[in-house]
Amino acid sequence: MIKSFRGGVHPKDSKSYTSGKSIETAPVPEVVVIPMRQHIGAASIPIVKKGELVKKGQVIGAADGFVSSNVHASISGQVIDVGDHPHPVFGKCMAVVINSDGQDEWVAGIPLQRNWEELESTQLLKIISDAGIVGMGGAAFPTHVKSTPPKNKHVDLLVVNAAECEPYLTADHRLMLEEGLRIVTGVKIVMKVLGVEKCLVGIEDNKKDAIEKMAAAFSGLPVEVVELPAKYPQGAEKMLINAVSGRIIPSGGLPMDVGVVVQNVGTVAAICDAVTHGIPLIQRVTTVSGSSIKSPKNIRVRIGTSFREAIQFCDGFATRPEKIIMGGPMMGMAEPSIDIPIIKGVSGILAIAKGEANTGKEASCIRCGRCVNACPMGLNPSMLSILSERNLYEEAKEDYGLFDCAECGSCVFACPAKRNIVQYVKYSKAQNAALKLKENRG
Amino acid sequence: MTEEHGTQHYSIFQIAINLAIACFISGAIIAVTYFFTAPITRQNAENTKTEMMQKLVADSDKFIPVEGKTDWFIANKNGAAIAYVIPADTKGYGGTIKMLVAISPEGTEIDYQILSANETPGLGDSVAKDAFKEQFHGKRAEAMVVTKDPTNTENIQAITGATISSRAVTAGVKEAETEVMEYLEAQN
Amino acid sequence: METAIMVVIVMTAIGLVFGLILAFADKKFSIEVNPLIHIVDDILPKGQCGSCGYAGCIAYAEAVVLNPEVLPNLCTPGKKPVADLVAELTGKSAPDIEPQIAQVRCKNTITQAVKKYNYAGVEDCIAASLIQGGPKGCQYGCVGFGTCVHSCPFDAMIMGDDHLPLVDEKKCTGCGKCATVCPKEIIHMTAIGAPVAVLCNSRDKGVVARKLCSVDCLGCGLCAKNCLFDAITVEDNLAVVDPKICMQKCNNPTCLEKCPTAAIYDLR
Amino acid sequence: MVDTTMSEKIFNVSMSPHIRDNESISKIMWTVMIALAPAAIFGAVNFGYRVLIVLLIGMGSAVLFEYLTQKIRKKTVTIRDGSACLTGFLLAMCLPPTIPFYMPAVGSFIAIVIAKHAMGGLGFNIFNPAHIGRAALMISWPVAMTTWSKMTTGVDVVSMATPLNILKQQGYEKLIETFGSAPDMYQALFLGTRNGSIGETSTVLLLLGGCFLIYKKYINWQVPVVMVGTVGILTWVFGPAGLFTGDPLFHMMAGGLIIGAFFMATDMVTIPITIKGQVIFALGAGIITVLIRLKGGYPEGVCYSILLMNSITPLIDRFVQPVRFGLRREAK
Amino acid sequence: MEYFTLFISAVIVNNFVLTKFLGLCIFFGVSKNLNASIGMGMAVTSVMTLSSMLAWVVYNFALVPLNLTFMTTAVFVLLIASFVQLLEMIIKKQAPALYNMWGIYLLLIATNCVVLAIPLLNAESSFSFLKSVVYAVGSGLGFALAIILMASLREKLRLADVPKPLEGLGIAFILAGMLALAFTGFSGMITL
Amino acid sequence: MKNLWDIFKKGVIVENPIFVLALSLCPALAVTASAITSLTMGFSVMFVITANNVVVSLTRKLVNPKVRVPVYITSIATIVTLVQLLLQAFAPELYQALGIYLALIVVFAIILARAEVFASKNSVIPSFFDGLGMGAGFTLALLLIGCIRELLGAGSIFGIPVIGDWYDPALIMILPAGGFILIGYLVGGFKMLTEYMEEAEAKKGDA
Ligand SMILES: Cc1cc2nc3c(=O)[nH]c(=O)nc-3n(C[C@H](O)[C@H](O)[C@H](O)COP(=O)(O)O)c2cc1C
Ligand SMILES: Cc1cc2nc3c(=O)[nH]c(=O)nc-3n(C[C@H](O)[C@H](O)[C@H](O)COP(=O)(O)O)c2cc1C
Ligand SMILES: Cc1cc2nc3c(=O)[nH]c(=O)nc-3n(C[C@H](O)[C@H](O)[C@H](O)COP(=O)(O)O)c2cc1C
Ligand SMILES: Cc1cc2nc3c(=O)[nH]c(=O)nc-3n(C[C@H](O)[C@H](O)[C@H](O)CO)c2cc1C
Ligand code: SF4
Ligand code: SF4
Ligand code: SF4
Ligand code: SF4
Ligand code: FES
Repeated sequence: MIKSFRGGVHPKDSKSYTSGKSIETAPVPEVVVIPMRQHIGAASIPIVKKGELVKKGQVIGAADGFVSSNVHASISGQVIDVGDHPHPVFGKCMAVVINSDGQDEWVAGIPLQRNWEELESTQLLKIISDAGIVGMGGAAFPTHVKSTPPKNKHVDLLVVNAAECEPYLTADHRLMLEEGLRIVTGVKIVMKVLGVEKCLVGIEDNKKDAIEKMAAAFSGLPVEVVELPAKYPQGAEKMLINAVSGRIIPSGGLPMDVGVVVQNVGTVAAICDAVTHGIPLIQRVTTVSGSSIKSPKNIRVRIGTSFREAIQFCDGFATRPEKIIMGGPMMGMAEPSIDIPIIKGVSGILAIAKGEANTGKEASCIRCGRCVNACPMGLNPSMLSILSERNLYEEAKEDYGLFDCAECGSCVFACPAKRNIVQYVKYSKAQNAALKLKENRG
Repeated sequence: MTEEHGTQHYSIFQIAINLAIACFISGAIIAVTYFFTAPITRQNAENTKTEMMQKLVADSDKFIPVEGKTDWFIANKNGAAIAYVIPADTKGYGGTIKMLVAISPEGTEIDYQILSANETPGLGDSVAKDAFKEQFHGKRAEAMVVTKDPTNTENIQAITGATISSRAVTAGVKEAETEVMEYLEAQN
Repeated sequence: METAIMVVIVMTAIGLVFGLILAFADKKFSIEVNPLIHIVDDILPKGQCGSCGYAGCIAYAEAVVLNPEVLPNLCTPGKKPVADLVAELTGKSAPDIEPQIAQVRCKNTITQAVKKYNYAGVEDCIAASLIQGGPKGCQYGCVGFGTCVHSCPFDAMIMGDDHLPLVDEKKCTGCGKCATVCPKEIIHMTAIGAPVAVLCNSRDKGVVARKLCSVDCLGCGLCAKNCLFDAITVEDNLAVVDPKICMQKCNNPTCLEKCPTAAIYDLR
Repeated sequence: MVDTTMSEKIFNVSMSPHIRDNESISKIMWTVMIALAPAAIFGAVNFGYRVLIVLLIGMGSAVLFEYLTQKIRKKTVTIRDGSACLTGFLLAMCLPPTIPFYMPAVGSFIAIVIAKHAMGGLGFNIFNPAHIGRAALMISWPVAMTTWSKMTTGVDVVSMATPLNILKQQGYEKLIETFGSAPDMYQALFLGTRNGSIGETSTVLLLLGGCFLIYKKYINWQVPVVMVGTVGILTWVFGPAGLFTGDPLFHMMAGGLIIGAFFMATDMVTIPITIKGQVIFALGAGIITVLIRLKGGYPEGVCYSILLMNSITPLIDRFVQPVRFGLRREAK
Repeated sequence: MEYFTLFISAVIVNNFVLTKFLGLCIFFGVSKNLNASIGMGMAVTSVMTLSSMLAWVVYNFALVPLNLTFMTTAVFVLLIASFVQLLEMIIKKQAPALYNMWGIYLLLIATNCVVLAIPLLNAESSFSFLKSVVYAVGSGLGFALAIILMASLREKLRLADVPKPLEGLGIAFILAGMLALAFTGFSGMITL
Repeated sequence: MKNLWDIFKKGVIVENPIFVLALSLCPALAVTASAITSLTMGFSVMFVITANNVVVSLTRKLVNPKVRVPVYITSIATIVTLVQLLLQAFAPELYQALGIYLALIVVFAIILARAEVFASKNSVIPSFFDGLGMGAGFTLALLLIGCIRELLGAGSIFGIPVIGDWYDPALIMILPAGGFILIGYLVGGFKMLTEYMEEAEAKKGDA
């Protein structure tokens, strides 16, 4: 039986641009801009100064507190600036700029060979934390935090998110096909860290080859590969957990409330590198795609490489791009410029041409109910948007579950009136937060 | 006015008397007015009734109440009964239609008047119009059937868009005729 | 005649009975209420129309007296005179503070502004500034969707052709609503009659700001240096005028010509 | 060569998602009109070319009034989205073929200006504009609205009254008698060779159009199925000669039930937003339709039943909300 | 059966608000929000029932025997006003919770035409006691139905872009017109 | 004098009992299907409100506040009963046409409201004019509604046909639905009118 969840939409997956292309490694860039905020939580603190020489893998930004993450140099060379630079998410952010010395040398002690099976789970956790690993599924939540469930929560299941439900993106797909061993080792490590006996790997059925490959790779292990129908947002953790295990995360809850931790395949692979070879998170696989890209590819790039260079590696633009998107087209962010660095959470770089997006002028809601049917969270997006539009955001929160919205965009995709529901939701969430702040103060 | 609220206190009796006086004055005024208007009103009512009956049976010179029947009248002309004027109730589209029907001693309809009705203006209320009424004149109970066939002059033509009202009035008249005939039969 | 007498008797009896019952009930069941409630109730029009949103005048009177958050001007039939009276009785009239007016501190028109991107989405300043701070190059500048204009309860603002909001000084009551909603904090409440003002909100360094806008304050401080009365201070690359000092002391502003970008405006 | 000239261009930026489904309001509205077209054309065949003029006046005036209201209210003119045109179309479909030409225009005025734009325009009207227009015409000019024309295709005897009229006024026997036999009657009802409003006669063509809309996912199948089903069951149970003696087939095809159930009880603006709510809506509409047909002053009740259910829609919407993910467990 | 028809007629077919125009002031005044309208509907129904009973007794045991029917209006209005005031005082004191739920609406009803109209109509049609009560309950529920529907519609329109001059009372009247239009569907269903 | 005129005028437009204050709405619908009943109802209410204002104002010092409302109601009821008796005696047709609504004048909120708000606080003459003004506002409102409804719904005014035969009257106007919708738009119109007047006033103030 094919397992799935209620709601969701079926956007054209557009994965054929890159699904057949093996991962290519991009050349080491001349200059990298490494922002101090690449993860959810407190920004890291730069610990290098302008003019300093650094080596690949050297810590240049130290985690500031528990929910934060280390940042490492992705090339060797000289620090030419420490200061505000463009950032794909925040517009501007403190960053360390390194000018390559062309050597691409590792810092002392890396890479190493480690027999992870001998290590305690706390030691493993420390390694993951030091290596600056964060979720590569997009949200970039520090992995060591996620892997340290509080005492009162009993985690008994690891779910590996290989759904890759966003259209265009194929990085996880290729990773599974080409580097399955890293994933298998990674999964074993995470299972040990969490102390769980069972792992489910959810893969959408538009990646049949990956399903076969992973099933073979995991044979003999307490790991089951679950085939999921291709439907967006299959990869959203609540939907994924629901589909693979039948568990339902309560409203406002986290995966660990139902004893689950979810890790993206890319994250798992990065954990493997960190634990077995001591390699921190300094590069990632990302999909460069979209109809405006001349030769779409899956590339392995260093963190801090600019979008421009990544696109140039894919032979530049074929047509005028209307939009540059960081991440997938459903949840990714549109960028005003291509002179921004690739950070840990960049799962894709898309350049979309005019007409590819079916956008149109926003009209008023005709109550067609498509959004209601599409919403995987069982919300009423129509009301959320209308209430937000009228500044009744408190009502949206109290009566219509505003904060349950995962901002997945299914509703917007489905809406014939082209309503910007996600934007309204974000607006309302921000207003509610401001209100709460005011209340707390006054 | 305002400062009285919290401060002053009145005895129960004081308050009651105040209202009682007001009511007394009011009662007195109403009583006086009633004393003067009551006769006029009564007279008016009488007049309207006779007027109406007169309209129904124009050549009558006297209306005599029928014994044993409330609100039944015999219209006399030169001492001879030329018509019976009796009330009839019937269920129309918007509620009860009250009418006054004049029936000849032979059992044919002479005329009717709608006293009160709640039919739709412009539709059902056309039953009070002459064009509709005239169809009834001289017809017997057997002919009191509503038809929608425009060529049929035997029966009663329904008013377009108000078949229900037409039926109701027809039924009312028919019943009045039957009642009068039954009464006459019983008399004989 | 009998009937007439009966009328009088019945009416008087009814009056007496109800008078007694009511008076008795009043004694027996009356509960202490705040006398102010009755006073307020008295001045309400007694339409019992419920237009205030309360079930009847007394309910509103009670609410407005007891609940400090209920506004004194909810009674529609009563209009302003009643509202004034209620406000007076409940002590709710806004204390006579110094009259203020809204001032929009940005002159970066839509035509001359450097654009960061083409925006598509909800036409609202707050919503737009959620996306990379809004489409204008200057991160401190007016977004131009008129969230302030829509939020003004007194229709005192309109959106100008250049997508900068304009305040109608006659209508503006100084309520400050617009200032609180603006995501860029461009609107400031200032004293009425200020002679000059720096109509810029940019805290960017001069070099950066220059590139993004031609009428911005560079924070160079020339104006401050030239002001005879120290009415201008520069903080965070932005000059701010203290209108009180200008109003009291200055009648011939010398700061105006000195500004290299003409970011100081003569408001007289 | 690497083409970087474009990189200096200003990009479009908006909130996610960046791709949208290929649907739009106008696409939906025009599709519904296409689905209605066969029945309308059949109306013209059945009642003569005059019908086309009525339809054109209905649509044209609706569009004109929408344009004028939006101009006067200084709102963006949205006549291209087809919603006004569709309202005019549906209104005209529910009028008798002999209607004077000014009445569709008056109906459109009431539908568009009063029922739609006084409530805030597309998406906010509470009542189905086309039905408000029709109901207003009905009580304004009941005679014109209940005068039926001769048909070109029908059997002569049937020509001057609608089947439901005959049923209401002369009873079921007379009805069968008029059509000859029960199978003849079903055939006439199914094919549309019977009297009635312009667009309501041909059950088969309306079903075709309705199924097309269901296939296109513009309407939920539950609504028409439940509504027609409710009418069928109830009319069967409460038959003229005691329980379970009714003629459900007749009632399901007669009058405006099919067009109402497929095209008007599915007007998303005025019905509940969740499918569960829509089923309640359809059930209620079916019950009221039967109530009016069997007990009421009017021979037909579809229009009123839909309007009445429209008025309960906000209440339904309030109490029948989608089940929120993650609240199911908590409730247990 | 007779009672049933009378009841249905009062609730739906001849709905007081929508076909007989009674109680419009509170119908428009208190239908801005759903909760208030529910309270109001309950209050009207109960007051109407109680005062109809009272009025029936007074009418049939005092006014009719004394031949004073022309004074019905004056007597009834005093009766009802005093009764409601009394009721209000008692409830306020004895059952504050109940008072907060719907007692606050009582004063508003005291001098409302629908509450006076029902006893008057009962008197006019010489209904029996039971019939009067059925009629009063039916009419009260009819009022409640109308006001609750109206409130739900108005709450929905709060989110709509209604033309400025029509906001509030104007659109409420238009809505009532459309409700009345929809209710014509029931016309002719029951003729009393 | 100017003052009294102002008191009078206010009732007609700015505080129009029906369109602005929204009080006593029932008669505005129930008896306005024709102009003549509207006018009669208007005059009856005008008479009651004025007379009651005078009575209340005269007796305002004598009435105990605890029974103020019942006393006012008694006064109103008396006057209404007078009107009833008189109409019954001298104009039975109109008495019939107004039906139960004549009796219901007793509870028209506008009358009690004026007694409480104005007459109980002012002397006789202003109270008289206040009553007259409110009554006039009420009458004019009813007449306006009545004329429009009769004109569109029956093609006549005061029973006299004014539109030619070509006009097929729209019955909706004399039925409940049309009445409600018409008043809705009239309320909107009045809102625009008062706003316009206020603006004009403000402009005059400026100049
Ligand atoms: C404040 C906060 C605390 C979190 N704590 C935990 C945690 O203790 N354990 C865990 O497994 N995930 C935790 N998460 C991570 C979330 O479950 C989720 O993985 C993260 O928000 C990214 O999800 P996304 O990629 O689906 O957006 C936390 C997230 C936030 C925002
Ligand atoms: C709507 C939505 C869609 C998502 N789709 C994916 C996806 O396709 N693949 C993925 O790995 N994570 C996806 N995520 C993120 C997951 O919810 C979750 O954060 C992630 O799998 C946790 O793993 P990580 O911390 O290793 O990134 C999605 C999140 C949301 C809210
Ligand atoms: C507003 C309105 C008022 C109506 N009033 C009446 C009426 O007063 N009398 C009546 O018999 N039918 C009335 N009807 C019912 C219809 O006209 C119905 O079609 C009629 O009873 C059937 O008549 P027909 O067969 O002559 O067309 C009314 C209908 C409407 C819409
Ligand atoms: C399936 C469907 C059914 C519709 N039915 C109606 C209808 O019955 N009446 C109407 O006025 N508009 C109808 N519309 C059009 C549109 O929703 C209408 O213009 C809005 O009700 C006006 O706000 C329909 C649209 C669709 C897609
Ligand atoms: S964005 Fe929010 S409301 Fe819309 S479908 Fe996703 S979860 Fe539901
Ligand atoms: S999909 Fe769009 S138009 Fe349809 S109900 Fe949702 S928000 Fe409204
Ligand atoms: S001043 Fe602020 S709120 Fe007003 S338009 Fe500009 S950015 Fe928007
Ligand atoms: S919101 Fe207040 S301060 Fe701002 S312009 Fe309007 S009245 Fe003035
Ligand atoms: S409720 Fe106010 S007049 Fe009827």
